[in-house]
Amino acid sequence: MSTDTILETRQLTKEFKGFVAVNRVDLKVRRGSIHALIGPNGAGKTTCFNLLTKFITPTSGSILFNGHDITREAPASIARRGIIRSFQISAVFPHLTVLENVRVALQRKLGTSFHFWRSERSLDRLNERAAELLHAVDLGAYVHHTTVELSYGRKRALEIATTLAMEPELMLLDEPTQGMGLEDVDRIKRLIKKVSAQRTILMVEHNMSVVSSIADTITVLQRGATLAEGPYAEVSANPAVIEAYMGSAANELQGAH
Amino acid sequence: MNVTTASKPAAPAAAAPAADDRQQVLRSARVAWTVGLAILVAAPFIGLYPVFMMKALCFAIFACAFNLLLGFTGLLSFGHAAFMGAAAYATGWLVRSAGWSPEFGLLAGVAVGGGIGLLVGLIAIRREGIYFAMITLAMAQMVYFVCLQAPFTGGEDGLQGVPRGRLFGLVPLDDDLSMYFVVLAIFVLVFLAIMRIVHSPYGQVLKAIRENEPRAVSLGYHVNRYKLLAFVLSTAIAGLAGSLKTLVLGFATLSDVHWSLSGEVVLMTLLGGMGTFAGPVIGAFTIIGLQNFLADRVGSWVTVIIGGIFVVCVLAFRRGIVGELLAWRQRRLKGSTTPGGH
Amino acid sequence: MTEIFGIPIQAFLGQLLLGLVNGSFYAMLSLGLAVIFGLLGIVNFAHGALYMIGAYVAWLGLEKLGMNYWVALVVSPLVVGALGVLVEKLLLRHLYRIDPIYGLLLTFGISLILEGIFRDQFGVSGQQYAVPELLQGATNLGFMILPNYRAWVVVASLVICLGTWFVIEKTSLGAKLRAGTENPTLVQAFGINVPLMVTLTYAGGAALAAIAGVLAAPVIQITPLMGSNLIIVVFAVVVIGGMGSILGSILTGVFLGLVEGLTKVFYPEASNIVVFVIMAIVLVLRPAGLFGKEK
Amino acid sequence: MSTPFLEIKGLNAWYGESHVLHGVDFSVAEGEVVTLLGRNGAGRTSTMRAIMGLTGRREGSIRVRGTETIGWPTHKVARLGIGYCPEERGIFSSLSAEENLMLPPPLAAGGLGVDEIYAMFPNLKERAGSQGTRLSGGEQQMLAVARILRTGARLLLLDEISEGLAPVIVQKLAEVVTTLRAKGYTIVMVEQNFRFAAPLADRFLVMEHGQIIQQFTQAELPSRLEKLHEYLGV
Amino acid sequence: QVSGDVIKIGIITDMSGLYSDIDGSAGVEAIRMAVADATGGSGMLAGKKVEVLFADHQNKADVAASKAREWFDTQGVDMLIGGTNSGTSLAMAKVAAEKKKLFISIGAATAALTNDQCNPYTVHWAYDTVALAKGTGNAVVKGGGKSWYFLTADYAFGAQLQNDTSNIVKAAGGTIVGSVKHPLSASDFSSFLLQAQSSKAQILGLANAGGDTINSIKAANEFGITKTMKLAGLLVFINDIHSLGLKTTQGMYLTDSWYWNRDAETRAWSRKFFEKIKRMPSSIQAGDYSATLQYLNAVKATGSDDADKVLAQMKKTKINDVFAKGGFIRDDGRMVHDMYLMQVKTPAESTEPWDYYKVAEVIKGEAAWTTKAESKCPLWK
Ligand SMILES: Nc1ncnc2c1ncn2[C@@H]1O[C@H](COP(=O)(O)OP(=O)(O)OP(=O)(O)O)[C@@H](O)[C@H]1O
Ligand SMILES: Nc1ncnc2c1ncn2[C@@H]1O[C@H](COP(=O)(O)OP(=O)(O)OP(=O)(O)O)[C@@H](O)[C@H]1O
Ligand SMILES: CC(C)C[C@H](N)C(=O)O
Ligand SMILES: [Mg+2]
Ligand SMILES: [Mg+2]
Repeated sequence: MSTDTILETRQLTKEFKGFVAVNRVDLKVRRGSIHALIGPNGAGKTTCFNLLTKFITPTSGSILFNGHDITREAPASIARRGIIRSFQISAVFPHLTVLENVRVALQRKLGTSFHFWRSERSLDRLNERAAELLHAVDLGAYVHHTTVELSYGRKRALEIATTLAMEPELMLLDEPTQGMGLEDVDRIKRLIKKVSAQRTILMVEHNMSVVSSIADTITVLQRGATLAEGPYAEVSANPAVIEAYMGSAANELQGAH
Repeated sequence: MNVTTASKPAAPAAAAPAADDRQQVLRSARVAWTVGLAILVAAPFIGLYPVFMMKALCFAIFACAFNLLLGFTGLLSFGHAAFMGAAAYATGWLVRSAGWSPEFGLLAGVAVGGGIGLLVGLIAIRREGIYFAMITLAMAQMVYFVCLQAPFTGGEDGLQGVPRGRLFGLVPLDDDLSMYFVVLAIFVLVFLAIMRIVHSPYGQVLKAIRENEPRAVSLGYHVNRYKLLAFVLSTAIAGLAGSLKTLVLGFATLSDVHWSLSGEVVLMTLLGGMGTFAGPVIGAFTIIGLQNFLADRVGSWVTVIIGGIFVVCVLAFRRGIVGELLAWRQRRLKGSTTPGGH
Repeated sequence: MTEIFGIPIQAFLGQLLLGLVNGSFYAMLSLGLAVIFGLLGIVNFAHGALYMIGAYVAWLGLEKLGMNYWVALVVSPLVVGALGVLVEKLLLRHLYRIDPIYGLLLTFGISLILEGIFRDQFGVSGQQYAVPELLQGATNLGFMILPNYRAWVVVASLVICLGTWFVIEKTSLGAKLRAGTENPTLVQAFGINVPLMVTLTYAGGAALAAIAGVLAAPVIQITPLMGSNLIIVVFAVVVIGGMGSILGSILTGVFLGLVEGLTKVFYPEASNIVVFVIMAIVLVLRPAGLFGKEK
Repeated sequence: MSTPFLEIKGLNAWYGESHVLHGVDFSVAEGEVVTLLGRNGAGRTSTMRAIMGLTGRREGSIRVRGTETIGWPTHKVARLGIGYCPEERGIFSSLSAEENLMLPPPLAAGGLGVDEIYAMFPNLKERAGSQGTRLSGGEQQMLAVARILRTGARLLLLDEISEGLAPVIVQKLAEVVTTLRAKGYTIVMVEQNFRFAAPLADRFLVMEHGQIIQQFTQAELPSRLEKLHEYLGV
Repeated sequence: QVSGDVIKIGIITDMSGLYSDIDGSAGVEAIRMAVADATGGSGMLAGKKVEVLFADHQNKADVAASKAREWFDTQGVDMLIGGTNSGTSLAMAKVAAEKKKLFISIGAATAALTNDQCNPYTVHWAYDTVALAKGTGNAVVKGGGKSWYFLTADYAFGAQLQNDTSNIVKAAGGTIVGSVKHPLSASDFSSFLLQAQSSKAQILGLANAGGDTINSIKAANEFGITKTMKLAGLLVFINDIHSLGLKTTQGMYLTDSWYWNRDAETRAWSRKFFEKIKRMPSSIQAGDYSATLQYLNAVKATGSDDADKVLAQMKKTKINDVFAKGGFIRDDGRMVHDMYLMQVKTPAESTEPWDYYKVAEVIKGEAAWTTKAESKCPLWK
């Protein structure tokens, strides 16, 4: 396989008691791209993410990351390979400070995470890098706040900072702009674009303004299966996609003219 | 009184204060610590019954160990008495029948507590929440029956007449006063050790796991290993508490492994304030003191009262004594400075 | 043949039968726990205490009011069910939105209170309850003399278990309960009073425990601690069976009773822990329990 | 005009911390069929859930036949005669198809009889004994709709009932809605499938970011198509 | 010289459990009766107040030992009475010896208190396992019960009683087929009894007491065990007979240290007791009375509550009271007096409530207890 492909799934399938949530999906994510996964509710997007990070086990099919078969690996090992996800609902450590949130992610590489006899001051040397990451997502002013106090959008930003701290090769973002006000959406959109340099991003997103402006490739899922794939312009013109997702309304309206 | 972290099930006890608040908190914490320690040192000289104080300190160690698990890791073990009790028996037998010296007896207790903890933990850690609680309870019951039936435990009579011996072959412990200071010293060491564990790189990860486990997994932490280590650390310290108690009181009996003790330690922690450092200590002293005080006065009503405290704590008072105090002070501090964010 | 593996066949069958009697109690109690857990998500630690009170109501009824066994079999579940309504409405109700661990702790506290009250009133030495006249005497089975009452216990509890199972699996009330465990909010959106259903479910579980208590009264010592001694084994039964599974709890209860009986034949010392050993093995092989569903 | 069947004012709703409805205002008259339009995530489902009291925190006013229901428990709201057919269908796997059908208790007289329902959806009769979630997606959808027709509810909240269904079934459902409309039911629909919704509704409401941004009637539809294109747009 | 200016007597016994009928609060009452009798009703002895403390040990050795320690350390208790339960008495004996205070065990059965675990501050008053074994064990073997199986309470007492009885049975030419242990206060005896039944022994020796004995006898009837084996209750108190009824128990042999309906003196005292408690006294409650009375007499005689002095005084005085005639305290701490082998009357023979026994044999002091040759107590060599 080409080194251009960072992540590939082959015939990836997940059944829940007879119900096929993800059906023989062949997904190829190109290194360095922003790849969006869209589709109607219940299409299997989150399930797909869960499969990729092994939060659930595939029924069949395989997942290849950088050419390695990771289908059987544990969630934490997958994370260690450089696939880091964010969650559809906010995933921060609410009662840690903003700085500590990022530091937890940085800390793993230090190799002292089982050292229960060491002072936590030994982690202070990570502060600088953590602060840097927080600045990058415009949270510089909130470093010492307890995370619960942040607004929703800022929590999502923090989540991205934490994810970045893992220096992921591949970032999985599940509806990063969900539940946000307009300006937050805009901030996150810019942020994603910014951090996409030197890494690959796979995201689930319903907000077409986000998808259309930053995604390089789009895969449309419908009832667990791939419906279409390609750049935005192409996909959005696909009648099947319009029918299943973008809304036949547009179709109808155009027809009516 | 001290630095806290919030507990998973309970509402947050405190948020991180701004820098100058933190100074103030540290200062008042230091004052509180000094006063607390002074009281403990003075206790036998101001008429507090040393045997009672020692017993309470042993339970305080036990509760601190338990809190390391519940308060700082978010795991409710409902079988912690098993580790304390098994260690109590081990130390009792080694010191009495095998002639070990007290310090090795204590070390053996730590090893037994931790060892059994490892075995139980390997099974229990596979499930979470109430399942974890029920599994630990059942595994502990197994330990109970082993202690009931094993040939060296003395069945219902327990192991009696365990001598205190001489510490390091030097300090004779038969005298209540010298024993008291040994117990106090061990208590202080354990307390500091727990503070260190909580404020270590490892403690940070634990905290993160407790706050949001799926997120911790996604950051690449094998959370079960961290939880298992916490479990083993906690059970090892619980073992130490049991061993020490055997030396203090001279016996190890089935009460030490009975599930009702597992329930009591939950109550101590809950009442004092889980996820705080001082909470379990205050909880342990309160409960042991209450039991002592009430036992002769109200008979079976002790159980009713203890049960009532449980109900009240769970319904209205989930932060516990220390947690409530901290929250109250937090509110006062908040009143004077503007909250950050937004 | 008079021996199996060197054990007299009489002892073997006798212990097996006694195991079946115990298993019947396990089944009835774990059934109540499963019903309550299924709908409320609460591990009802007070179940043992409710079982104990069930027995005491029968005993008190007999001593103070001359109420006979058959009446007790009806009255006691009603009384305990009413107590269940109180407990649910006054206490448990406040815990549904928070960590289920608090439900366990709260019911633990409740069981301490109930046990303490009964200890104060009746001591721990145990009360006797006479076997009802109709069921006195014993039947010689050849390999053992089986007291008629114990045979009745097995039959009655199986009928009750299967009856409960039938109500839950085959009736419209049961359909509401099952739907409620799956998706309470939607059921409520259909206009069904789910909070009331929850209260009644708890009361029903409590009543089941009380029936078990009345059934047990003539065969064991009625003591304030009779419930808490049993409840932990029942927890293990529930974990082995798979929490919340109705049929699982019934079958596992009976099965473990039999296993315990067998252990008493071959290795009596281990009979107290065999259930826990099985639990450990089951958990390693099937973390969700024998009949449990993976989450 | 008489009191509207449903009147919503300044409705705000949250899921945990995320604020999804930002002041929804609209009303529906008795016998009217209204369709909520909007993109994914615009808040249409949340509006329905908020009416039933199924979101987290709610603020504002929801009047059903003049009765204020905000703060009511869900089952009481339902008993005012509201049938809710959720987006995810909500078929219970531990119940058979027939048990699913019989589950909701009658709320008022005048519900469809089982025979009528089976006549309307012959498939369901055939599959009555099978486990609810073993039905095909389309059958599940029919079951979900049929289930609330039995209860005598006069206000139906139908969330994407045409979703994921084969055209024939969609057509069937359109017939059903038309029938119900003729019978004087009041219906609020959420539809992605405009082709399905367009001919059925008396009125259209367009939602975006948890607010109603546009309203127009069936008659105004042709003149609004351009605008709609932009809102729902691609 | 009286320490703390009060004479404090403490009793720690089972106040709520399966042995509480045999001793319990009625035992405390017996002690109060002794205080009243010794002080002529004034509660003052040689100008000092006599106080009685009591506590429930819940049959837990650790509770008993902790309470004893606390009482000696903080309450200045001068003499401790140990009630029922051998495990607790053994534990308290150790504490008392450490604190050099007098400990009188009344309700505990284990002969270990004055044998291998004897100490200079422990006196064992009413009965012990050796006396029970010699009484009942011998009688049963003589009656033809050669092969024995034991149902044994799983703690210090049961093991000791089984052991002592086994020795007697073997010495008399019988055999021991096996034994099964049950937990203290067991709730259901059926499976233990099935185990016993399959042993095919003639005699089922019940090495348990109180509620446990009552329940094992009942279950044995229920399961028809009594049809194939004879039961030998090795420690049966009158309260147990009272709750089982004469119908179930008639003809049974048992050994006890005292019986209320033995002579005029015992009857008179017992009626006084009955007034207060509405029950006839058990041998242990009579023992509580006797021990307290003798202790207070010794305190009066020496004018001191110092354990060594009082004990020396008690040892040199013959004990003559309602409990014992011509009794004396041996060097190992055993209070030597006569024991009685009794047979339970038939319902027809019983003339009044609580009239349950016929005395079959008086076992003289010399024959009843551990002999010097058998003893491993270093104090008695
Ligand atoms: N654990 C589960 N058991 C059974 N079915 C499941 C499970 N998880 C998801 N599903 C089903 O699988 C389908 C796909 O769900 P998924 O969450 O992947 O959808 P999605 O594409 O992320 O939708 P959305 O946009 O609403 O988030 C849905 O029909 C869902 O009900
Ligand atoms: N349970 C939930 N928790 C948190 N956020 C939610 C929840 N359900 C919905 N949301 C969010 O609320 C917003 C409105 O969702 P809603 O389901 O009402 O949209 P909709 O208009 O019905 O769109 P569609 O059904 O096409 O996705 C979306 O941003 C959605 O992600
Ligand atoms: C009074 C007795 C029932 C006490 C029992 N014999 C024991 O020593 O433990
Ligand atoms: Mg999703
Ligand atoms: Mg929707």
